[in-house]
Amino acid sequence: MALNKNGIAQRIAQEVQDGSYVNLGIGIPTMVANYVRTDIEVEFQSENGVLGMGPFPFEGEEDADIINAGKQTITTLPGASFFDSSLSFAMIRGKHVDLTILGAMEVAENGDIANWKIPGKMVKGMGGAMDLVASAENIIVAMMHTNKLGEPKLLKQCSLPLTGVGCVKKVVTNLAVLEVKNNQFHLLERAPGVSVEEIQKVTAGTLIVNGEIPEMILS
Amino acid sequence: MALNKNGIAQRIAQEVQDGSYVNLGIGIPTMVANYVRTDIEVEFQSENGVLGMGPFPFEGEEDADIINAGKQTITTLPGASFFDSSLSFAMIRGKHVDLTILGAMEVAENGDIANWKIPGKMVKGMGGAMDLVASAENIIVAMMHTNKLGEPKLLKQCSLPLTGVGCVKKVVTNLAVLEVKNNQFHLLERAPGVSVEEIQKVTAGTLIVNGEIPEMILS
Amino acid sequence: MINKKVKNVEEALQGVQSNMTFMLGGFGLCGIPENTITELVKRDVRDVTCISNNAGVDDFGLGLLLQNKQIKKMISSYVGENDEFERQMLSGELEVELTPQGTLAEKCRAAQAGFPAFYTPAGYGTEVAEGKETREFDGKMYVLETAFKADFAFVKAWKGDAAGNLVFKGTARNFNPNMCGAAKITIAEVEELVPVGTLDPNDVHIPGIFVQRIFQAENYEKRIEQRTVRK
Amino acid sequence: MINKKVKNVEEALQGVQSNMTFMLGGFGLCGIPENTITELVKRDVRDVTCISNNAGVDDFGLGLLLQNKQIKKMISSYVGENDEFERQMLSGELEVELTPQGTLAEKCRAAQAGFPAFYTPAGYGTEVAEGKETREFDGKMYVLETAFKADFAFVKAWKGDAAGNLVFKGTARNFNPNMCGAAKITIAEVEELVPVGTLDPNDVHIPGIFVQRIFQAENYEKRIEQRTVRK
Repeated sequence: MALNKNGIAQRIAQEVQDGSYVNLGIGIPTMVANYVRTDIEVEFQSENGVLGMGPFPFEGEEDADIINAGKQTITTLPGASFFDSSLSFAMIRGKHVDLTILGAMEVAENGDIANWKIPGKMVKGMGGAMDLVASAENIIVAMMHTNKLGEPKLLKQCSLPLTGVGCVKKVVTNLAVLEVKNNQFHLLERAPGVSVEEIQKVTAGTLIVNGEIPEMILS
Repeated sequence: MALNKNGIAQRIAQEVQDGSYVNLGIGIPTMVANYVRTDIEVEFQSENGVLGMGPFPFEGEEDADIINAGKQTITTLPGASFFDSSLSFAMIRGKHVDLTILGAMEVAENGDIANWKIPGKMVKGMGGAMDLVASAENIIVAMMHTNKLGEPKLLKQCSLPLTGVGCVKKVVTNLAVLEVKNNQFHLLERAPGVSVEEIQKVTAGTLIVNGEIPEMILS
Repeated sequence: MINKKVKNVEEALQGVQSNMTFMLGGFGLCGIPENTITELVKRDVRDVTCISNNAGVDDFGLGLLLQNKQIKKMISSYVGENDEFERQMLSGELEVELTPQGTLAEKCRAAQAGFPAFYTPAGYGTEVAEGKETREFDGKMYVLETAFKADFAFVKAWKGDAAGNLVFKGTARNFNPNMCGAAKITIAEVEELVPVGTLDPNDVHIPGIFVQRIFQAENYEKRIEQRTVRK
Repeated sequence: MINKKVKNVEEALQGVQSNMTFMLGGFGLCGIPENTITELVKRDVRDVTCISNNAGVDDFGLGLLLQNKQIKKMISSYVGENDEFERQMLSGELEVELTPQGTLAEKCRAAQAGFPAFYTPAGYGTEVAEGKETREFDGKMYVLETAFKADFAFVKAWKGDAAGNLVFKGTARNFNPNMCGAAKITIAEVEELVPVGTLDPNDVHIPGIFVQRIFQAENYEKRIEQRTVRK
């Protein structure tokens, strides 16, 4: 059975390593924080200028001056710090943030990503996404395997304007976990009960299936 | 009579305008602070990371963590701030410092300055001088009119390795105040009792003498 | 100490004119110069270019200037959450230049620090790099981006003093410090103008040299865009 | 919170080897990593390149490493006040690369912030620009300078916590913050390691993400080069 968004977030949380700084994009990526193991040390960075983000505040404790990049009210944990936008992107561009998790409209088999613009539609802007994908050492995309029309989002080549080139390392969808390397999608795991054939059917880019593909384990 | 170093500092202090941020080099320039009118608002910046420098501390009140660019112990005035080297040179390179006063070994009639290196001798380095002269809108040089051998330091062309090109606006020496413009030294003032001829004799660069040249007024 | 204090927002905004380029601090509605925006709406300042990470919402922040059709061009990284913006953009009334957020921040800092241009990897291979010089360093490709040029920078700080020193709070800091000194004239509005000498010189975020005018702001709505709480 | 705290300077300097490039904070003897330098002298680490604004004095600071002939090359802006330095330089034992001070600071910051190169006006028309690309922007000439590459950055802070957050005091700040995160590994020695949560998040000068190891230093001589007092 295909995962829902929480399932995707839950699976991605397994990719978060002990001792790492993580930037979470808007949408599914934000939900990843809820599933990260509590016995490991992780710090969340938000590009609007905070490191060491904690959970949302309790009702009545919201502070308009303390928000995340999604403009949501947040709290901070002990050891947190605030800084300006220039220093925030120094963390990102300078490769000090270890892992970037973000959503995408399309991912190509060469690691290209498109997630900011649909020609002819209202364009909201790239925000910090272009800086993040241009510099992060490890980029995981969280997205549905197909768009609302059921069309593949894992492509030979992106059709939408790019956000970054050759940068995506891993994709976790409602159907599968895939590694992006050597201009191919390598199938690593299937969602519980989803067959390789089902995944192949909705993957337009080159899909490499090497041996038995295990099911995801979601504790 | 030619001025001594204190006299040069005293005369330069008259160039310091109300409401200006000033960077003082080592040597005579440092002494300028002693002569600035007390009824105007001036803030002194030191490139090692302090704005709002005050006088030297009283004996016993020295703090090893609070020094100026000459490595002297200093104090700060109310409204002072400390910052890192990158922001300090943002102030300098970004033209936020209004006036730079520094020493020189040679100044050329086109505004070139040499003050950091004598080939064949031990080279101590340029410190912040190259950044200062490359960016300051207003640069005044404080120096003796001749070197220890009595040779001119105001030249047609610098013979020593340059610190910056075409940047000096004004020179105050023990003999004269000169403006540097249109590839010429324009004599503005004479030291008390020093004749135009005496100044001409020790000036190797083109010296323009327009009309009657007044004596400096040192209150 | 060089005194930067002015009486109020009216005095602070002296010299602000139509066709100028403004920088405005803030991320979303967080840390925006509310008092300055209110005053700009009152004035007949038109056809301005605004450099601001976002464009406010329909009835708050820069959205107020948009409603009033005072903005000719926006330079931003993200402009969602604003219907009037969308209408003006799609109709061609409003010119929009989208810039990656880190590049936007650094174009401010470059202007502040006297750098004419810098190389950044952001946007390489995308339409953001179209028409721009690209270059390889150590096997990686970069785009040459240039410093912003602006007439006024309007920033909002938490505390400030008459010397122009500023301290920011939480994520209301964002672009505000990077814009100080990045325009010909920087005007800071502060929640609390404290006596000179009360800010610890070690804790000053922006030294007064980057600020030309500072004033005690009147009141802040500090609207929250996404009030999110836990149960 | 990611724990960066190590027991002592011995543990902090794990991995430090000969032939490496080090960055060392400090201006003159102000804000230098005294404990780290003492430990480097003890170790048989040779032929290192040191990026540091100054080179210490004969018997303190980097002068100790010079006396011990551990330094192959110095990259600095000002190297006066050191006889042994002069002797090694004039004899050709020591290689010296002089860099304008603002350029030195920005080459650190560029490495910290992921910029491969930047244009600065400093040194244009001088021998500093020889062999470097120069370029005109808006009628003014600039020199292209590149980011430093270093193995270790050794910095000294006033206060710090186990998360690696740092706060500096007075002009002991200088190059220290710009070097954090500018090398592969950044090691901070602090006068006072405070409990996590006691530093105000608004007043942190360097967030812990830029620091890999932090330790409580043992004692500081804090020698003054030019003790100057008023009467």
